[in-house]
Amino acid sequence: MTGWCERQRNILDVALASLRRRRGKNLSLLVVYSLTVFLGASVMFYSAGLKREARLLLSAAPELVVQRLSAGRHDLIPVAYAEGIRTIRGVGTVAPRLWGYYYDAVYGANYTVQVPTLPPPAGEIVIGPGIARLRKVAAGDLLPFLSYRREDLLLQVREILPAESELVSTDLLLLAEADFRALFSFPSGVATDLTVTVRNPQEVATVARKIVERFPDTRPILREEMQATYAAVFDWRGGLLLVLFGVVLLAFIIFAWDKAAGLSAEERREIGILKGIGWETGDILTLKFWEGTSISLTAFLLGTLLAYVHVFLLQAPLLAATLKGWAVLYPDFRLVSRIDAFQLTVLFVLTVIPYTVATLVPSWRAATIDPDSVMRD
Amino acid sequence: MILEPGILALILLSLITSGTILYALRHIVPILYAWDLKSGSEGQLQLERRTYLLSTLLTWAFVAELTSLLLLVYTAENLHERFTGAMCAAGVFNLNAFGYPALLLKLGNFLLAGCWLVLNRADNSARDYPLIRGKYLFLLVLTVPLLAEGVVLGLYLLNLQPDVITSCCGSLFGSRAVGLGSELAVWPMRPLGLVLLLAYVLNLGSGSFVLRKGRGSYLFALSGLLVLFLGISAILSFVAPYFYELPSHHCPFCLLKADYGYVGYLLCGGLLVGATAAAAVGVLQPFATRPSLRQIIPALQRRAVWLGLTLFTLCFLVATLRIITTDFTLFG
Amino acid sequence: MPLRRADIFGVLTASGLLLLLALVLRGSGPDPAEADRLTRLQRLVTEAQLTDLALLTEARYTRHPTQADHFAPFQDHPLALDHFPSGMFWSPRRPAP
Amino acid sequence: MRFVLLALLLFSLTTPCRTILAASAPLPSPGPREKCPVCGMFVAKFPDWTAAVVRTDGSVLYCDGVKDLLRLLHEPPRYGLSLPQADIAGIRVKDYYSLEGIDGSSAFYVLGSDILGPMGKELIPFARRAEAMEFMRDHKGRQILSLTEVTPAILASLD
Repeated sequence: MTGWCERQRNILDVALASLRRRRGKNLSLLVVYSLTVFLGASVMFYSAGLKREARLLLSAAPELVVQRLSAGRHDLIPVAYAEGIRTIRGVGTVAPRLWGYYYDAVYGANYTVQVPTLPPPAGEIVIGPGIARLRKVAAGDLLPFLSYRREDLLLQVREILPAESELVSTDLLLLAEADFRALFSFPSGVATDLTVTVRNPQEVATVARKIVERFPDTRPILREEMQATYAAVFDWRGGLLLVLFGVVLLAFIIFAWDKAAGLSAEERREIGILKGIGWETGDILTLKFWEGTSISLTAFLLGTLLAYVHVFLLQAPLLAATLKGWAVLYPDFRLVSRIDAFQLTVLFVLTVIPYTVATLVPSWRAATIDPDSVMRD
Repeated sequence: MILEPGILALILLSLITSGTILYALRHIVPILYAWDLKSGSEGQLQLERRTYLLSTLLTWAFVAELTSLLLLVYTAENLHERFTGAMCAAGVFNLNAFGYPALLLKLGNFLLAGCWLVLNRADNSARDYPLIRGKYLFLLVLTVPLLAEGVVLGLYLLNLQPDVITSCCGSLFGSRAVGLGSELAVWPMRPLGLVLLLAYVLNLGSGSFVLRKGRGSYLFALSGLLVLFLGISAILSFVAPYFYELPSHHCPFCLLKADYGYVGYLLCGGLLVGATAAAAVGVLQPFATRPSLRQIIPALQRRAVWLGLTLFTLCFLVATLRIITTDFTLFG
Repeated sequence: MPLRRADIFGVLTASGLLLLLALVLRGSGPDPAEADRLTRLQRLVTEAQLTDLALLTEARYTRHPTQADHFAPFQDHPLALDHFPSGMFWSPRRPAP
Repeated sequence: MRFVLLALLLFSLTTPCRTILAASAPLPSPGPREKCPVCGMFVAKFPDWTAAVVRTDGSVLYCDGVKDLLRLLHEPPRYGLSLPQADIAGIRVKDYYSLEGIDGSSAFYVLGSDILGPMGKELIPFARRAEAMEFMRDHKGRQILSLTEVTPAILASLD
């Protein structure tokens, strides 16, 4: 056993020396390879992290939201509907929800204005960290708003939501019902939509069906649907990026094949000499195996570690660009650093195995070079 | 189908393995026909070179095959949250008709591919390609289950419907259910335990005989396979219940969970790898008398025997220790 | 004896693998701080009755994709093409109940 | 024979003093390592389905559904337990609509509905008959049963 180890160690030495002799070529290969792994790993870590976050956070969302539709568009719902919904068996509470958007023409930003279940006192607001950043305000400051009657409305910032809640609250403006109605001249007796709690999660779909039967102009949205929407969004987005990644991977494999297949005259001579001094075809194959393995292992380690730093420590600047779009306000959030062995295994299979397969035939070609034909050249 | 990295990786692995096998087939046939070591012709030289390529390619393909077994179980374990009724991998494999056949084919191929790798190792260690016909004939036979596995696995993965309601391990391995798993699960404990113990002792005895006298390889291989089969039945019948401390819970997959310290990987993995080593000892035996292998094969066999015996003994110790130390008892 | 290349490579690779393993283990154990954060955020989500992540704030249907009319191809008027760059990253449909 | 015994046992439970005891016993939530003696699942993972036998000594046997609870009551020795009727202080199940713990021996169970528990087909418990009726209409239920009316044959049909 020690003999075998010593032999592999010696061959690895030769392999590393041979890689070093063609530093330029192999370094470029390593860089491209690491970048490929890095891209794939970043996409995987990032979309898995966001999906996880969405699933966990939205598990606290209302079980059911009931909207009213009018001519195919979302319309305000009469609060009286709540009474009818409350009589359906299995329903816990029904609460009108008041929310909407306020467009801040000065900054070009869109706020989400909402009345929470425990609203702040009239005249005061709670704002998300994104708004505080944009408007450079602190707790206690006054913020002016232009109401729908073209009147100025001064609201005092009572509290800024904690930075850890960025992902759900960055553009949030929480206020009292009276202020909400004053700001938007919101008619009384209606709400934006209704939230319904259902004690038994198994019964939510039946409750939703009964709501539509009783109020045909409504549209219930299940919490499961909300979570499924986000899972679908991130799967789809992740899938799209993975397809892009697939193209990159393919390009890289062609590149690797080309590098491995294009033996320089010098390399051929080296192999010829090795054979001449008594190396066998099997030994040369082992040498080639170690050359490939040292490159792919290094690239895999570099790529995944860089992706970890990129996604979890630097907040994925490269991927976040695809998310941020044209908005003025965007969340400044940090994903929970979490990777698992399964992700790494999959990543390994997706990046290292194709590379190994792509370089097998070229390295066999190299190993079966006839020594005397090389020497004679 | 579900777009999931694990599934993508499994499909990629399966494509690579099948592709390599098909590519290898193209070169095996000429080798089987025209191989003539005494000839120094250009054609023979080409063939000799090809064998290097084939053996490297196939080694990698089989290594991929072995990793994909782990990945398959891992993926199924990972997916169980997505399906109603599935508590663990057992339910995920039961999602459509191809799940369990795919798993069984994979287990069988693991055994066969392991034997082929050992055979290849022996052949490569000798100077005159003594096993060339044997190992490639073996490979020819191996193609059928390997390609079948690729097809069945593909059908399984592509037909995963997220809205199907599956059954949990409780009804799959319960005593009232029908099917292979439940048939094995209801085997009575005492006779099964006794037979298993006998098989193990036989394996131990024949193994030490192989180590000392160099004879009895076939007995060792057969008893090793017997230990695998009986051992899996024993896990379903009483070892798993002892780990769960529940007389009615026979599922082998829940043992793979963190709740039970991943002990299932040790038990099932140990049995499978041990049986593969044992089978390899038997597969090597007919070639042991070839002049160029007279030194190589006994050495290889000895190592395989050690590996098999160590793993089996480890499994036995772990299972027995649990049965002895826990308060729970099935005799009652 | 000078340090051999093979040994340097082995040590570097092994330490990389160990680092990776440490990162996996770090993410797998129970994390009380993380559980606390989650409880606080879930309370905020419940109290404010939130339904969406504030990832993209530029338009109604990107800010609240779960509340938007998913069946309406043109969100504001018939000529409103999906002109926000983020639009291409949002799945156009929600699975039916 | 066993079935008759079970019926007797349940009748004895409905005698006034026992009823008070059983009805007042709350349905405590199971610990994270608590396993169902019938199928071996961790009970705490499915709190909405918990069904339990409260013993006179105060200890509680948790099952992850009415189906497994009844299996246990029919044949305790099969699951390595002895449950003489004198030991049973009460049976607690969760009302489907309210998810509150209710007295299992006076509850109404709907058979054959399209609502599946963690172990597949289930008997769904209700505190009131009117609720059970409405549930049966909504979820294609076949029959409303009381606890004593559930035979081992019916349980076998739920697999």
